[in-house]
Amino acid sequence: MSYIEAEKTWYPEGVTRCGLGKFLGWLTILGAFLAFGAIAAFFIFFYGIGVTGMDNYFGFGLWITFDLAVIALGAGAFFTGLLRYIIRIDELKDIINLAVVIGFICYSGAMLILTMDIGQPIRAWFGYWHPNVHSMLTEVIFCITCYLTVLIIEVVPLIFEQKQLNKIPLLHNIAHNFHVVMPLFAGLGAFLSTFHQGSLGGMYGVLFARPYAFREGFFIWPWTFFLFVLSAIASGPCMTVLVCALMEKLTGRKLTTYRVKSLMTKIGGTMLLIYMVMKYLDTWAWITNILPRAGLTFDQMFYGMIYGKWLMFLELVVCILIPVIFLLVPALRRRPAFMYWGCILNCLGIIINRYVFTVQTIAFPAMPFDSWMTYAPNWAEWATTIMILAYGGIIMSLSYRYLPIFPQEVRLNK
Amino acid sequence: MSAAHQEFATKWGLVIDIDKCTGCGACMVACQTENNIAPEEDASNKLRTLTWMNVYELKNGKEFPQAEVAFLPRACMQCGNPSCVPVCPVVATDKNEDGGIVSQIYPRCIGCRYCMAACPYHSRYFGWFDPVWPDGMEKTITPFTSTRPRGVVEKCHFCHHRWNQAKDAARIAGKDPSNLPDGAYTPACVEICPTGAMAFGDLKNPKHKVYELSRSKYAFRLLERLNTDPQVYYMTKRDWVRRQGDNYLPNEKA
Amino acid sequence: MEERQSNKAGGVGGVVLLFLVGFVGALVVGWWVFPQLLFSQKTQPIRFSHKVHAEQGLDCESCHTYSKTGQFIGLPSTASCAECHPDETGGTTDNDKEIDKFVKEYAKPGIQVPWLVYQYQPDNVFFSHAAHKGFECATCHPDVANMDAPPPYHENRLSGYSKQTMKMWECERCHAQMGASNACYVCHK
Amino acid sequence: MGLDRRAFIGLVAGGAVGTLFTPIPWKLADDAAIWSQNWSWIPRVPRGEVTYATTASKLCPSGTGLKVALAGGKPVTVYGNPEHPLSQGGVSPIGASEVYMLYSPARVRTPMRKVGGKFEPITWEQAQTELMAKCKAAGNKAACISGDVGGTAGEVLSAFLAKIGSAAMYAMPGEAGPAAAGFKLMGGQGRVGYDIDNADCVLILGSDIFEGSGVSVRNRKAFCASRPLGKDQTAKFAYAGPVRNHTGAVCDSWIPVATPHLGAFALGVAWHLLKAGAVADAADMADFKKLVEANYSPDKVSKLTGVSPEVLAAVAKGLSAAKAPLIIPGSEMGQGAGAGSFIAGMSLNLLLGRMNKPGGVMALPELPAVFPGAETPSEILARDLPGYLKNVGDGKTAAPEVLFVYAANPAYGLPESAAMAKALEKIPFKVSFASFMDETAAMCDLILPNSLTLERYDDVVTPYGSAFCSLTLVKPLVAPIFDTKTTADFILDTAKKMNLALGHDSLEKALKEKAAVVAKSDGFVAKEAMPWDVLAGKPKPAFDAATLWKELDAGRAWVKVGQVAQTGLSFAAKILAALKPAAAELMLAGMSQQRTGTAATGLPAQCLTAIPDTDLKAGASIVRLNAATAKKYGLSQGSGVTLSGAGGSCPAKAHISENVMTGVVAVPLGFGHTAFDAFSKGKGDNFLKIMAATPEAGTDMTVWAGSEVKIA
Repeated sequence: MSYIEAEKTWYPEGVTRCGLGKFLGWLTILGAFLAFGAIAAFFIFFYGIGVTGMDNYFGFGLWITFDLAVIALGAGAFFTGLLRYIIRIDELKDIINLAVVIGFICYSGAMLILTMDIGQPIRAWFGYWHPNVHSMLTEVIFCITCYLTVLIIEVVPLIFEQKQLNKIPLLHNIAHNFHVVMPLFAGLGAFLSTFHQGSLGGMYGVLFARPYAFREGFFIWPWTFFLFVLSAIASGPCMTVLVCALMEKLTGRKLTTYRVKSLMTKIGGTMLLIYMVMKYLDTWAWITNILPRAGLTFDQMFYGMIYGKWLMFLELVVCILIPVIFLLVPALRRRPAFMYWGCILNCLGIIINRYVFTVQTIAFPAMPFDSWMTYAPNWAEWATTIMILAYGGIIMSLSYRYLPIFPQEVRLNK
Repeated sequence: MSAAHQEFATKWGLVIDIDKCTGCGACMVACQTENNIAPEEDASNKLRTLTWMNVYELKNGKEFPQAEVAFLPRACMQCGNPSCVPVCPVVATDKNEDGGIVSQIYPRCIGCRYCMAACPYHSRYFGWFDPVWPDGMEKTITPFTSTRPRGVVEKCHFCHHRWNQAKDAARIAGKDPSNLPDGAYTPACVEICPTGAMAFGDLKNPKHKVYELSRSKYAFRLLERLNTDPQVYYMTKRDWVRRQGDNYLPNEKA
Repeated sequence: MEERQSNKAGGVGGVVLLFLVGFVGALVVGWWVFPQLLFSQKTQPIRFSHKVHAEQGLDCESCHTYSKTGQFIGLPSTASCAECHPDETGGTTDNDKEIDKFVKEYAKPGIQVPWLVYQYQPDNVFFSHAAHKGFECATCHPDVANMDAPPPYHENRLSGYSKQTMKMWECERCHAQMGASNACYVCHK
Repeated sequence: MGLDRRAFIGLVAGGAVGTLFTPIPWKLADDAAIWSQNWSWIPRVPRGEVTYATTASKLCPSGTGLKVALAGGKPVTVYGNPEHPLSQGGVSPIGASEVYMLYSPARVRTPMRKVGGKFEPITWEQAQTELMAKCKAAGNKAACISGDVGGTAGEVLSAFLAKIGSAAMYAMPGEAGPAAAGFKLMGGQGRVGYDIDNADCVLILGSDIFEGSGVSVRNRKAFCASRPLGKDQTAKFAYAGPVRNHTGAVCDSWIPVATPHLGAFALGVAWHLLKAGAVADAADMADFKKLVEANYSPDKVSKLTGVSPEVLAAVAKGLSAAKAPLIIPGSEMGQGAGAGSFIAGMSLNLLLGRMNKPGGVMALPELPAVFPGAETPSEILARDLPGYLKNVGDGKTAAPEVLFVYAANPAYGLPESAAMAKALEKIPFKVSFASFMDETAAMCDLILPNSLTLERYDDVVTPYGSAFCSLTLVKPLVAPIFDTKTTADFILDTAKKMNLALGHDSLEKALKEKAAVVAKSDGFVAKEAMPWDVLAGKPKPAFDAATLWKELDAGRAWVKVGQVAQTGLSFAAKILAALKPAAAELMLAGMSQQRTGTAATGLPAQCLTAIPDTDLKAGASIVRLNAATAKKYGLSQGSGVTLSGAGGSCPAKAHISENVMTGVVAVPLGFGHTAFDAFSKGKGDNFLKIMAATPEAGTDMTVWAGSEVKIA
């Protein structure tokens, strides 16, 4: 039996996949991006992050923005898990696998970026050994790493369910038993994620000397804590749907029913609605309370085109209000165009939100005699960021080809 | 969110008379040579230089000939309520010593730069590359401050080593190291300033001249409204300069 | 069927056995081999006998002195050693030979002896001897006063520090016990 | 069956689990982190005793006493010497560079000879032989350009030149030159200094006394003393000049006046003083009065300078109302002003009777020379170097056969650099004693590197502007890092070998002699009493001549407050009458800042971060003009501009600053080096080269401050 035939035996039961050559070609393209990013990463580790476009004003840049964005968009994993295993919305079983894989990609990718982003990677473990319990970042480090382990545990059974691997009794049993305890992990994951999604927001809200980001809050958590959680679970499901749709486009096969997608986006939309209400209140409080107390006006928070008000309008109106309508009005949601655009805007809004909190916060000159600074990521940052996207693409492609992540696929493509 | 405000028996403070500063930059140079900051061939990209002490040029915004200029040397404010300390994930920076100087421990720092994002004074700097001294010039490295590798955050520490030296001198002389006379401990920038625009001492000790200066009606601090409670005071008799020390709404008075 | 069973049983037994083998092997490597690989051993340039000097009635501070500024100068300079050992003894005892070695190789050409210091702290540490004057030297330093030959010096190949360099937790523990501050800048520079 | 798959897994698993119970993973993680604080390619800090020694800065023109910190006997950094009257703990950025400049990549490491346009190292013996041969051949056709004529080392060069029969000893231009020339023309004796400490109303005419010119550290300390922290000020300072520079920034008021008009402005003020009945005991008082009344009435002056009559009146009123007014003439860039405008400024001090009065202008005696035949600094300073070189260039004056260049960089530091370089080219044999490979050294045939401040014996004698005479010892604190010699010692030795013995065979001996001589001349050691206190009337402390060398060696300064009584001091009215203030549509104003070093040092490595990006950005010079001027020439913030003048042009970027007067472009000096090292090269442009060196009407001294510039 030729290896081409052998390779076929690894596909999930009863599905067809594109030819091996085509698949390898596709992997090569992604691999190229991966390699380029790896080169950039080498420079970064060898010479120091001076090779990036960051500077003393912009200690945070594209990398942190990217991390925050993917972690938010990866929230589909824990949230769907929560709904599927704890709240028991059974239909979601048809897309939960995908959500989990996406979550895994996002979180592992974020971790890779972080190891480059810190100046002394060798000391990364200090986060556990010498933690500062007051720091939101400590909370982030703990929760993200723990949740990544949870995600791995959630992904493992998926891999072991692979047709060939599953023949090994040990792996088969492991996979089976994991499924039994999955609700436990789903719960654990939900708990951890909620906290680090929140603490990521908290990271900015606590910057009391940075008027653009500072927020009051509840107990030790600034409002951004809750806003980040909400925005994450609002965009996560929509991201899952978008990825699913993209894969359907690329593979030309139906992977889940529109019904499931629609349900996911409905959930996302509902969360976005709640987020919208709170975000608008928060913004109002910021303009009328926090800024004046710092002796600042709303207008002073914006500068030129790059940090202009249009960005805020885009985030708060175009990317929240509109998707809410698109995703929650059943008549509209029934139309793919509206549903998908709703998802796209929803995700875009969250990306903008993470960007302004990261960059505009530190671009604003708190000292009156200081001036606005602008930041542009350079090749090294782009290359490494794209590397992570490529990495995600590769994992996704392999999973699709060999793992049974779409229970409905066989039926839908009869 | 922010660490509880702390008080110490001693509170080292810097008082800078802006009306006296000619902006010559001697303080910046003194700081660099004292604290082993390597020279940089192109230091004109101010977003990448290491300037623990940095002199800003202030303008009153008027046209010639009503225009005026002032120079504002900015060290680390050693805030009483530091925005940088509570955010550090690994306790590489802390405000836990008598005297209230905010510490920055290079071998502990992992280089996440969260503290830089937190500090509104841009007092914190990052080692983007390893420091390089021209061949032979490494012999001018002082024993006072340890050299830093790339990838860690560094900042002004009020020449803390000079305090240690002063305390040791007091110990050997059989004097009380915890009650130093005015002038026994002075940072390099204060010592070198040709106009004597800077004064340094214990803000809580009436025998030190900064005690009275920091309470003068001409004294103010940068961005007081953000509740950082700096230990660096500035003095000026010019309202326009004072007004640039903080943000004020158009209808507010400085 | 039979075979499979036995095979399985034996297999399982084998697994357990080899697991133990691996486990014990790792322990041996980790606790015995690894430390020897990690540290290199060096000997002092001169076999300085603290014992002989102590017997002459010298105390530590007669050679390891403080400056007026309160700075602990630590190692005596070649010059100060040469005050007592200006010329070769021409003697034949081991000690005389060692003295002559010092005079020939260091005192005469005026070179500082590259002593290996067991207790050197990292550059980023400020240790004030003046503040610790109340303690016996041997509280922290090896009690060399009654050693005729300086003990071997072990250097960590990775970190480059002496094996005896006091770790931060040791400093902190004593500071805590003595009620001294453990603030970062008390010891760091 | 051997080691089947499962068994192998078992072995590996066992090993893995076991390892977790050993120090391996944990110790390695910890040591790796510790290793990262100890990277071998990051220099360690030195161990060993920290000690302090004293000397004085030769790189910084303000002559500050230094306290040098040494670790294990090696200098690591410098501070100001709190006990030294010219420092009191203060140091300029250039003074602070004394230690690390020892290791500047630009240092000349050994004597060098140019062969076929390339330098090759030679021994000091070879160099000396060649030099002696050239000198013998040249006879008295030798000249010397020196950046340090004040001290004993200056005497050595001067005496040597005198011995070989040449009088062509020139000093690099500064504020001292026009002052010496002007004061001579006024019939004054001695050299002028300004007692800022005891003045209560100071009018500064151009001179950047708190940054680039004179004893700027001492001046700043005096300014500081007049503003006790938190108390009311005891003296008023007004700055008249084209730019609100470092000095203008802290003065109580700024009167915008273009540099060429400073003389007219002063005489405009004099008009009011005369009107108020001011008189001075001067031979040409009448002529002066007539001249001023005729040509410098408020409307005329106001028309020329743009200073309103009210301001003129107010300034005059302020001065005459003050108990101890003081007028300090000069140039905003510390050079290029004329003797004429100096005289105009001094005329105010005369009218107000401020000569040799506390808080006034002091006429200081020269310190006795220890090398017979050496000229006094004033004689040398009064000469016009740019004029001389221009004539050499134009063939009006015969070029010398041999040129010595000491502590100077004329190829860079003079106006119309092109013309000056042309002149230097004409000189067949040029010898440089530069410590750094500067532009001039690069042109020379022989480089005999001088040891740096911390490596040599030298002294600092009464720097320009000081209100009192002073002598500070410079002594070696470290053996020469490279194969360099103290130039003075080398010259003394060479002279001896040429049978032209100058009297002493080493500078150290000469300095001891100097100390012995000055000890006799009624001074004291600045210690508990500072000279300005004595000027103010505090009793002069007792002085034991026997201990002077010990005191000097301890870093203290010998000082003397005696003044030269003036007989026949006049307004030089004839010269003032000839003054013709140039008027140009657009004029240059130089900003000479100590953080850019001096022409002879280049940019000190550690000073680069102190240079703001409003002076230099990404290798481009930044010039300042106000919005009105910018608008006129269609410029805006950051736009490129090419300044041209004196047959040259400089590219730059525009920076809008309202602290520059209309019709003036303020340019930062000290950039545009083509020699030295990576810290100096390729940074901005040298605007001196577009400054036209023109003779001043009346004095014929070359002037270039405020010269005309065009925006192409």
